[in-house]
Amino acid sequence: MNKTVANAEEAIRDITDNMTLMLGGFGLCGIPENCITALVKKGVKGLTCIANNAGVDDFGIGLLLQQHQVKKMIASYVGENAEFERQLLSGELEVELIPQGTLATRCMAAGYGMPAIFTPAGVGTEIAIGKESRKFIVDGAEKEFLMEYAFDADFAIVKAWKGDTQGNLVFRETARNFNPLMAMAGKITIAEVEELVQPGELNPDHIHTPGIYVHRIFQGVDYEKRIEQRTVRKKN
Amino acid sequence: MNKTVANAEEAIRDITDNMTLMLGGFGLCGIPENCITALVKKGVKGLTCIANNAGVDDFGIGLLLQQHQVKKMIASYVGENAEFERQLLSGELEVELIPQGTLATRCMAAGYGMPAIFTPAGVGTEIAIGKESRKFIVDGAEKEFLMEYAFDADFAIVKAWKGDTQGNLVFRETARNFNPLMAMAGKITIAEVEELVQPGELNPDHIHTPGIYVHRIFQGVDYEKRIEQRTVRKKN
Amino acid sequence: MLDKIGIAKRIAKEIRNGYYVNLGIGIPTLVANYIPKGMSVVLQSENGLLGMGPFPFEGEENPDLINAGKQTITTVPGSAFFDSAMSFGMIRSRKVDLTILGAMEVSDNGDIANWKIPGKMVKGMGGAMDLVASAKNIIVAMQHVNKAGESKLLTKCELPLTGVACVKKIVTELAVLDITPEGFRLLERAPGISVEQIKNATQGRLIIEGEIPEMVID
Amino acid sequence: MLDKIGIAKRIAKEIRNGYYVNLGIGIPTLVANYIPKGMSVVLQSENGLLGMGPFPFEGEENPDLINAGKQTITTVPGSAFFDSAMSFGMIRSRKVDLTILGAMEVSDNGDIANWKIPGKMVKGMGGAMDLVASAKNIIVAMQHVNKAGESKLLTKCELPLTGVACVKKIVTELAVLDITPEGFRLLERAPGISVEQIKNATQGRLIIEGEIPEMVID
Repeated sequence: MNKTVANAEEAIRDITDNMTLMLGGFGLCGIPENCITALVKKGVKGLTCIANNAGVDDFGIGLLLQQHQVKKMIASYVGENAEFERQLLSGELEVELIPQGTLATRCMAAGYGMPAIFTPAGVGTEIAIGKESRKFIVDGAEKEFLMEYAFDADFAIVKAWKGDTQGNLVFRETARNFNPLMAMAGKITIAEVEELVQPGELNPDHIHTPGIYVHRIFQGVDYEKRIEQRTVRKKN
Repeated sequence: MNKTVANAEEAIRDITDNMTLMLGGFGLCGIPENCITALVKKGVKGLTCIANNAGVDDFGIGLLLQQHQVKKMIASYVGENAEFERQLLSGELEVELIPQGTLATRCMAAGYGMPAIFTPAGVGTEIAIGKESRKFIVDGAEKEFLMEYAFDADFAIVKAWKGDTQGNLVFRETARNFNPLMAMAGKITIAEVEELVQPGELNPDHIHTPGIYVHRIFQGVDYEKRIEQRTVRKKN
Repeated sequence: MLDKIGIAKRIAKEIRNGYYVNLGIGIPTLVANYIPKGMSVVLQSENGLLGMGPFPFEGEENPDLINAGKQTITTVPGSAFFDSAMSFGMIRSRKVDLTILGAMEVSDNGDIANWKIPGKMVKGMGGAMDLVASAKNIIVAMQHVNKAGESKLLTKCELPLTGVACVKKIVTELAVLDITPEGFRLLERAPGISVEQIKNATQGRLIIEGEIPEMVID
Repeated sequence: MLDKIGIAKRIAKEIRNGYYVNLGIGIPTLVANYIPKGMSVVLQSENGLLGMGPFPFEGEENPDLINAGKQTITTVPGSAFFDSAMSFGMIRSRKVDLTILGAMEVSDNGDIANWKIPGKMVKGMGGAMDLVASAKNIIVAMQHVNKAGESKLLTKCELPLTGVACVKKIVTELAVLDITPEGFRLLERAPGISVEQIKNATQGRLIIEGEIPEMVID
C-alpha cells in the first residue's frame, strides 16, 4: 500500500488540460506549493480550480493565473489579486463565488458519498437564483434551505504537515482548513507533506485523513509558507 | 468557560421523564458508564434512547432496560439482550432499527446544522417505506437516495478518553465511534472522561470534539470497560 | 459621535460570560480588545480555530496560524483546531452565541448587504452568507450614513443582499438600535448626538419610545 | 463440497494487491487468514478503523479496540481511527474496494437478504444496508441451500431485502457464480461437485456456458 511518488512532477503527471482540480488552503496558509509550481511548469491549460481563494499575484494559485492556465475559478473570496481582476474584467476568466461554508460542505459531501446537502447560506440572495430550495422545521420554526450539490473533481491536491507512505495525513493548526475535506473529495487525491514518515510513526488517533482517501503522496521541498497579513504586537 | 460538574448525578440532574437521549458507544466500547448508572439511580422513565446498540442484559443500556426506563430504542443492532427481546415481544418496548451509517450521519447532520441528508442505504427495502427518495447522477449513472432527517435529542451523553475543563474531547481507538457525532448533536451535551485536564494540556491539533459542542464535563470513576467478545490468539 | 474604537467598545458590552463569538474583519476585530476583564469568552475564527488569541509578538509569527482575515495570530489555552466543514457546521448548528460583522446597508426588517457593489470588482462573500444565515445573534458594526450623507439604515437594501431578516442589533457612530417587527428601535444615542440627528440619518422605519439615554462607554 | 474455510480461501483469491476490504461477520472474517502473502491489503472495520490486525495475544486484549463484530483485535502499522460518520462516508463514497459479507438469500439480479426473518427476533441490520447500497464490489459468502435442501439462490428473494441489485459474485459450498443481467453465471465448481448438482441447487436463472472448471484452492 505504498503510495509514495518521487515528487510533484510525478504526482501530477496525468493532470491534463481542462480538468477540474481542488486545491487546499485558506489564503496562502496550507497550500500545496510544490504541486502548484509543477502545474505551472507542466503548463496545463483550461483548468477549473476549486479553492477557497485565488492566491496573490505572484504566489499560490496566482502563479497559475499569471500563465493563463485557469479557465474557471470556484472560490468564496478572491481579493488582493490584480491579475485575477484583469482577467475577470476582460472576460478571460470565469468566476463562481460560493459561500465559504457551502464550499467546504460540498467538498465534504463528495468525500462522504452524499450527492447533495442543505444549507441556509444564501437564501434570499442572488446565490439562491436557479437553485432548489426547501423548508424544514428547525427548533420549532420553519426555515428555508438551499440544496447544494457535491463537487465532482478529477484531482484534489492537498498539503499536510506529516504523512505516511500509506497516505495517512496529519495537518497542523489552521493549515488544516479545506485540506482534509478536499482530500476526501478528489477522484484522485495527491498529498504533499512537509515530512513523510513510515507506517506506524503517526499515532492512529491523531490522523485527520485516513490513507484510503489518498492516492499519491510525496515529501515536498523548499516550502516558502508566505504570510499574507503579517500582524504582530510589540513585546511591552 | 469552565464546564466541569462534580459527577454524573450533577451532570444528569435535569434529565426528566420522556426525554430523548443519545448515548455514545459501539457495543460496550466507549459507553458513558457513569451516566448510565446515574440514570438508573435517578429512575427517569419513558426515555427514547438513540444509540447504536442496546447493551447486554446487565451492562450498558441493558441496565436502563432492566428498570423499564426505556420507552423507545433507536439503534442499528440490538443483539444479545434477552430482556430487550422480552420487552419488545411483549409490546412494552418500541424499537426503530436504522442502518448504522444512516444513524451516524443523522447525528452528524444535527451537529452540522443540516436538516436532512441523502443516503442510498435502505433503498428498495422496507426501510424506505414512507420515506422521500430522490435520484441523483453519481459517477455518470442515476442512483436513488433516501432523504433522512437530522436527529433531535434533548441530551447527548458521551464518553471520551481525555477532556479539558472547557469541554474539548479526545477519544481513543475504536472507543471513538459514535461519541464525537453525538457530542455535536445534543441540545445539551454531557461528556464523561477518564482523565479531566486543564485547558492547554490537550494538543489543539489532536482534539476530536471542540469544547463549543460540550456543555458539561466530569471525570468518571470506576470504569469497568467490559469486553463483549473476548477473542485472542495464543503466543506461538 | 463614536469613532471606530468607540463602536468596538460599545459592542463589547453586549458580550456575556461564556459566549462563543465570531468576529468579522474591520471594526468587529477590534471588539476583542475591549472584552471586559474576567469574562470568559472564546473567539471562533471560521478558518478553523476556537480560542483565538492576540497577534503574536514580533518574530513569533507562524504561517500555519492565521485568522479568517489571513492575519497572523496566536492561540489561548484550551484552543482547538478543526477543518472548514466542522467550522461552518458549528456555525450552522447555532453553537456560536454571537456574530459581529460589518455592513454596507441594513434594512428595518434585518436584511443585510455587505458583500457586493454592482459595477465594482466583487471579491466574494467569504463566510459572511453562512454566518448571517445561521447566527443566533448578529450585531452589525457600521456607519449610519455614507460619505454622501445618505442613510445606510434603510426600508429596503439597495445593494445585493448577504442575508435576510437576520440582524438583531446595530451599533453605528450615532446610535444603538434593535431590529423589531416594527423597524429599527432606537436604544441609545452616541455621546453628543441628538434624537433628531439620528432621525435625519435613518431612512428606514424608526421607533423612538420615551427618553433615549446616551451611551455609557468605559 | 467446500467447508467454511474452503469458502474463505476461495474468496481470498479475489483480493488484489492494494485493496481496501470490509469483511462481514462469520465466514467473511475468516477470509483475512488467507490473504496471499506479500499482498498489501488494508482491512476496514466500520466501527472506525482502517488497518485491522489479528486478535490480540492472550492478556493483551484492549476494551477500547474492537471490530464491528465487537471482538477484541489489534492494529497494524499505518492504521487510522475515525468516527462512524467518516467510516460510512468512505463506504458511501466507494473508497472501499471490496465488501465481503454473508447472506441468507440472493436473487439472480443481485438482490440480497441477510438481516431479517419474519417471525423471528430481529436484531437489526447494523451496517449491512449501508455497505450493500454503496460498495463497488460485493462478494457474498453463503450456503447454496438451506437445511431443508431448498435453494437460497433465487429468482426473487423471499425474505425482506437488505439491498437491491448489488451483489457481484457469490461463493458457496458448491460453486462460484457471477451476477449478470441474464442471471447467475456459473464460473467454477467446488471439488467433487457436478454441474448437475449445482443446477439442482439453484432456483434462480443459471447460465452455464462451456466447460465449467473445478476450483483451485491453495
